[in-house]
Amino acid sequence: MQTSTADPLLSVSGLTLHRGARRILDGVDLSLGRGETLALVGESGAGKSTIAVALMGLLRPSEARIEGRAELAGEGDLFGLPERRWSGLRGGRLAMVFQDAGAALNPCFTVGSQLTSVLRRKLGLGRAAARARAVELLDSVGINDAAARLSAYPHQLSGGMQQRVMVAIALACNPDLLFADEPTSALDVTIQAQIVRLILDQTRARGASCIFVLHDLALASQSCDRIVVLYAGQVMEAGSSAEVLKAPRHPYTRLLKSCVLEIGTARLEPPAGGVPPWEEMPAGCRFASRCPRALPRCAGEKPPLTQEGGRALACWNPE
Amino acid sequence: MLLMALKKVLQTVFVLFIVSVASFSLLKLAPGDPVEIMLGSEYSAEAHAALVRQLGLDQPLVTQYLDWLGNFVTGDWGTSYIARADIFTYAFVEALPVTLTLAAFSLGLAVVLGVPLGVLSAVKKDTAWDAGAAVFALTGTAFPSFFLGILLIWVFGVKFGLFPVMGFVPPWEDFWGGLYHMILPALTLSTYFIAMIVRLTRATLVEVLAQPYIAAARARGEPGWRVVWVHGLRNIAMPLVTIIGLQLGTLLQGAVLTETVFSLPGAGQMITSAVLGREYGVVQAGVVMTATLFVLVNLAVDLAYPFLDPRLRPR
Amino acid sequence: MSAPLAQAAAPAAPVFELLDVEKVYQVTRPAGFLRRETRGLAALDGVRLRVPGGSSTALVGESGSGKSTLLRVLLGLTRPTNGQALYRGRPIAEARAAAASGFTRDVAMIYQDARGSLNPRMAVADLVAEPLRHFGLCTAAELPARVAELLARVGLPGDVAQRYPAALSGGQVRRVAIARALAAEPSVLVADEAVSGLDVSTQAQLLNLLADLKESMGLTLLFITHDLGVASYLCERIAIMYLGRIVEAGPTNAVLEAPAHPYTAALRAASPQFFAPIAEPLPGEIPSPVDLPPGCRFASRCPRAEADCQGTDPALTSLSPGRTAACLHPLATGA
Amino acid sequence: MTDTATVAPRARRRSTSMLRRRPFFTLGLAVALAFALAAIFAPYVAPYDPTFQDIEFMMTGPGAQHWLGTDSYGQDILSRIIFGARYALAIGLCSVAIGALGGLVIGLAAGLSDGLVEWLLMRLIDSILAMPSLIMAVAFIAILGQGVDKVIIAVGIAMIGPFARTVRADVMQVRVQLFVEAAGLMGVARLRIIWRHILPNVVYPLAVQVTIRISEAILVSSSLSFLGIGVTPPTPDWGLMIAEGRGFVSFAAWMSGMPGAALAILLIALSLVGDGIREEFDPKLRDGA
Repeated sequence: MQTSTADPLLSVSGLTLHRGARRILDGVDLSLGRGETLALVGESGAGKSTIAVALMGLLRPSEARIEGRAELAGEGDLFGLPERRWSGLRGGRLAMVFQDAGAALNPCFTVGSQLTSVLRRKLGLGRAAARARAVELLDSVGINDAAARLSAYPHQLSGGMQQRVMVAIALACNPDLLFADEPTSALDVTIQAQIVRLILDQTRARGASCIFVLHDLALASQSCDRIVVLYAGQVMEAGSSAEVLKAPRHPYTRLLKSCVLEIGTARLEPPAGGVPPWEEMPAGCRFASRCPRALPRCAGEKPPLTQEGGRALACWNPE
Repeated sequence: MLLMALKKVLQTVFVLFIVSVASFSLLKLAPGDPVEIMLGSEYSAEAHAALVRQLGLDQPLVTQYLDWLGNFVTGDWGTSYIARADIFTYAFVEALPVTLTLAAFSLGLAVVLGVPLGVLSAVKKDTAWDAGAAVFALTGTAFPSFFLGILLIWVFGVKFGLFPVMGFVPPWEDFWGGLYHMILPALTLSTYFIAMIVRLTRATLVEVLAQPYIAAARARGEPGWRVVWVHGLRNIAMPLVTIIGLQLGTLLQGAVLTETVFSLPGAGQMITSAVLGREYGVVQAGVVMTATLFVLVNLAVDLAYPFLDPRLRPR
Repeated sequence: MSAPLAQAAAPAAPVFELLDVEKVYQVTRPAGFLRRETRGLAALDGVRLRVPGGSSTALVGESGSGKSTLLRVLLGLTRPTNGQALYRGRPIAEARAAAASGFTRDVAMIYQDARGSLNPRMAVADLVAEPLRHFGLCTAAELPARVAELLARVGLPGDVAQRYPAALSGGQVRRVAIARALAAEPSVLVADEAVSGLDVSTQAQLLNLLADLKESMGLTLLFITHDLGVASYLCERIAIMYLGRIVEAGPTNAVLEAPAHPYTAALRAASPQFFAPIAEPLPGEIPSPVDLPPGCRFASRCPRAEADCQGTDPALTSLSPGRTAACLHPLATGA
Repeated sequence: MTDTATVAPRARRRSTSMLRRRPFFTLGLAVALAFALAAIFAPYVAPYDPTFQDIEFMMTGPGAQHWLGTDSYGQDILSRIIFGARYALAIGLCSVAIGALGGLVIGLAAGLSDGLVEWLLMRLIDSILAMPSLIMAVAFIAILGQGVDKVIIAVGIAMIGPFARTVRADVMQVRVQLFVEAAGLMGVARLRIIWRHILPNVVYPLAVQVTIRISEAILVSSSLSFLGIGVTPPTPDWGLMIAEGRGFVSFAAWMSGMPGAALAILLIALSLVGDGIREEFDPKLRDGA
C-alpha cells in the first residue's frame, strides 16, 4: 500500500460499504503505520466519517453491508471478528473522539462515571483506583480542578472542556489507534488549536497512531503526516500531506485546494454544481460529472488506485 | 430549584382553585332544585324556605362557594340522598381505594410488560418482532376497553371459568384473593397502557439509540446490553414518566369503564350511578377527586424532572 | 475599490454608527435558600463602530464575543441599555418604527440558519415574492418574471420556484435566502455567518456570488463571521470582537497581516494555514461576561499581559489612520 | 412498521403515492370509507329497519335471515350496526370539530399572549386537562342531560383541553422561529405574520391531530352510551348495544360481540389512518426537514 513504513498498524483494502442500494464507500484502500497521523479529507458525502465508524465496528449489520478487509496488526481482519472481540477492542486498542462532544457525552451521567466505567471495565481497576486514574487523566488533558469536575454533568462544561473529557476517555486505555472525527469543527478557532495540539501531543506521547477526519485541508496539512482525499466514497489521491497538497495530481484535489480561503486570496474558482444525487452517480470515477479534465472513459470506467513513489492516485487523466 | 418548585406548587394550587370553582358551578348549573329533591314530592312553602336558609342557598354565590369549599376541605361532602350515606365515606373511604387499587395494578402491569417489550422492539427495529409489536401497539391503543373486558369475561370467565368476573376483594385483607379478582380487570385496563408504553418506549429509544452518545458509549467498549439498558433507558426516563403522568387521566377514565364491566364498587361506578340518579353532590365528589389526583401526580412528575434529567438542574 | 469614492461623494451620515453601545442583560441566579440575586451580564460593553455607505465590514469574533447581540442591536431587535445606535443619523429603534425611513426595506438580513429563516409551508416562489408584495414593488402580473429573474441572479434553476425549502440542499437554501434578501432592492445587507457550515466548494460559490452582488448592486455589507479567510475575501474593513467589545478595527488585509492587538494575532495564528506548524494556542477560554475583572478583558489569556493590564481598561484608540485597537501594549504594526 | 417514514428517503416519499407506500394506511382508509359509505346510505344498505322488533326472532344467532343475529327485542343487529355507524361517525366528527375549534382559539390566545394573560390561560388549559375527557363529558351530561346533541357538546367540550395544549405548544414553537423574526424585520404587520406565517404552521399539525382524535371522540361517546348515560334507547348506538348484550354474554355472545367488533374495527382503522397521516406530515418525524 501507500504506507512508507514497513510495519503497518492498519491496512484496509477494498472497503466497500452499502446502505440499502447505495454504495457509500467504493473500494477504499488505505494503510497506516505505527505512530503515524493520517487525515481523511473530502466534502460531505465523501464517506470519511463512515470509514472511521466502520473501522470502529460501530455499524450494525442491519445498517450497512461491509465488504473488504481491514487488517489490524495482531488481530487479523477486523471485519471477521465476532462482536465480543470488537467490544474488547473498542475503548482498548481502538478509540474515538467525536465531532460534537456535547452530544457524544451522555447528558444523564456525570463525567466521572463515564470516564471511570471505561477504566474499571477495561483495566479492571477498583472504584478508588479508577477515580484516582480519572483525576490524573483529566489533569493530563488540561482540565483544572479535575477532582471536582468528576462529579460535573457534561452540560456544566464548556464545549472545549467537553472535548477534553472525550479525549481523556478515548486515551484512558492507551489505544494503538485513535479516530478523531472532526474533533474541532464545533469549536471556536482558538479552542480548536488547543484541542488539535492536545490530541497530537497525547497520541505522540503514547506512540499511538491517529486518523483524523477533517474537512479543512489546511488543518490537515498542519496536523497529519499523510492524507487521503475522498470523493463520494472513492479514494481520489493519497500520500504524504505535504506532497499531495503542494502538488496535487488529481483534479479533485486541486479543485478542493483551490476552494480553501487563505488570507489575501484574490479570487476563488470553485467547481460548478455539487455532488450528484446517488441515482445519478457515475459508474466509473464518481468525480467525472464535475471534473474539468474528464475524458470520455472516466464516467464509465473506474480508474484503479495506482502507487507511485509513496503516492497513490486514481485518475485516468492526472495533472 | 426550591423557588422553581414553589412556583410549580403555586400553579397547582391555582389549577385546583379553578377545578373547585368548576365543580361548585356543576352543582349550581345542575338542573332541578336540590331542595325539592331533598324534600320529596310533597312539602310546604315554609319547609322549603327553611331548608333554603339552612343550606345557605339565600347567600351570595361567593359566600356559598366559600362555605362549600370550607366544608369540602374538612371532609364534609354532604349526604347522598339516595344512598342515605355520607358522601365522604362513600366516595373517599369506600370507592376511591377500589379505583386506586385497580389503577395501581394496571399501571404496574403496564410498566413491567410495556417497557421491556418496547425496548426489544427498538433494539430489533425493522424486524418481524418489531412489526408484531407495532401491530399489537396499534390494536391495543385503539381497542375499546369495555368491549375488551366483555371479551375477557366471555373467554376466561364463561368459556373456561378460570377467573372471577366480578367482585372486589381488598388486597390489603387478602392479597392473593385480591390479585386473583383483579387479574381480568387489570388486564382490561392495562392493555391500552401496555400498548402505549410499548409505542412510546420504542419511539423514544429508537431516537436515543441514534444519538452520538450511544455511539460514543459503544466506541469506548461498553457491552451492548449496557448501552441499551443503562445508557438508553436512563435517557428515556423523562419522557416516559411525563407521558405516564399525563395519561393518568386516561387511566382513571378507563377505570370508570372497567369498574362498570366487572361490577367493582369503585369511584367510576359511583359517578355513573350518581349521574343516572341525578346525585350531583356525588358526581361532584368524583370529579374533584379525579382532578385532584391528576393534578397532584403531575405536580410530582414536574418536581421529579431535575432528578430525571440533570440538564434541568441549576448549574 | 469604489467604496472610498462613494464615501467621499456622499458626506451624509454613515449607514450605521454605534456610539459606546452597551447592552446589559439582567440574569438571576440562586443565592442561598429561596433567594436570588440579579447580576448584570454585559453582552456589549462600549462598542464603537462606523459603517459608511458602500463599505464592507467584517465583524469577527468567537462565540461569547457579543457578535449576535450587536447584530440584534443593529437590526433594531433589541435596544441598547446605554449609548446610541444610529441608522443614517437616527436612533435605530426610531428608524424602524417610522415607515418613511425605509429602514425595513433598506436593510436586508441573511441568517446563518437559512433554512430556519424560510417558512417551510411556503414555496420558493412565494418566499421570494413576499418582500416584493409587501413593499409593493411590482404588480401581480410582473411577479413571476421578477421572481424568476431574482432566482436566476443567485444562480438557481427556474424549477426551484415551485419547490419547498425542505426539498432543497443546504447551498440552494442559502441562495434562496439571498434572493429573498435582495428582492426588496436593499442598500444594506447584513449577513450572519452566511457561508458557514457548508462544504468548501459550495462556500466558494456563495462567496463569489456575494462578492459579485456587492459589486454590482453597490451594497453596504456587514458580514458577521468567525472565519478570517472569509472576512479577508469579502470585506475591506474588519472589526475584531472579544467579550462584548471591539478590540481592533481597520482595513482587513492590514489588520490581518500585522495585527496590533494580541487577540487578533492569536486568532490569526490559530486559523489553519497550509504547511505551517501549529502555533502555540491561546491558553484558557473566553471568560463569562458576568463579573468581568477590572482592567483589560483579555488580560487573563494574553501572552503579553503586563502589570498595568490588570488595572487599566484600555479604550479603542487610533494607532494609525484608519486603524484602531484597544490595547495598552499593542504589537508593532509596521505602518 | 410504523416508522417507515423516517427510514424512507425523501425522494422516494414524494415520487410514489402515499397509498402505495403505506399499505396499512390504505387498508385503514378503505375500512373507514366503507363504514362512512354504509352510514351515509344506511337506509339502502341495511336489510331491516333498525328499530323494527320482530317478536319471532328474539335473540336469534347469526344466520341466513339475520346475518349477525338479533337482540333481545328481535331487532336486526346488522341493521342496527349500519345505522349505528351514522351516530358514531356523526358524533365523532362533530365533537372533534368543536374541540379543534375551541382548542385552536384558546391555544392560539395562550400561545400568542404573554405575561398574566398567558399564565391564566395556561392554568385554564391545565384545569381542563385535569379532568379526563370521559369524566368531563360525564359531568357535562349530568348538567345537560342525555341525547345525541348533548353527547356531541359534552365530548366536544371535553376535547378542547388536549387540542388547546397541542396548539399552544405549536404556536410557542413557531413564534420563535427565524422566519417569523425575518418577517418582522421586513416590517410585516403582526396580524399578517400571525395569519401568513404562524397559522399555517399550526393548522397543518392541528389537522393531523384531528384525524388522530376522531377515534378518541368516538370511543368516548360510545363509552358514555355504554355506561348508559349517553344517547338513549332505542337509538341504534354501538355502545348501547354492547351494554344491552352484556347480560346475555354467556348464551348470546353475538349481541354485544357484533357491535363491539364493529366499534373495534372502526377505531383501529381510524388510528391506522391517523398514524399514516401523522407520519407522512408531521415535520417532527421527518428527517432533516
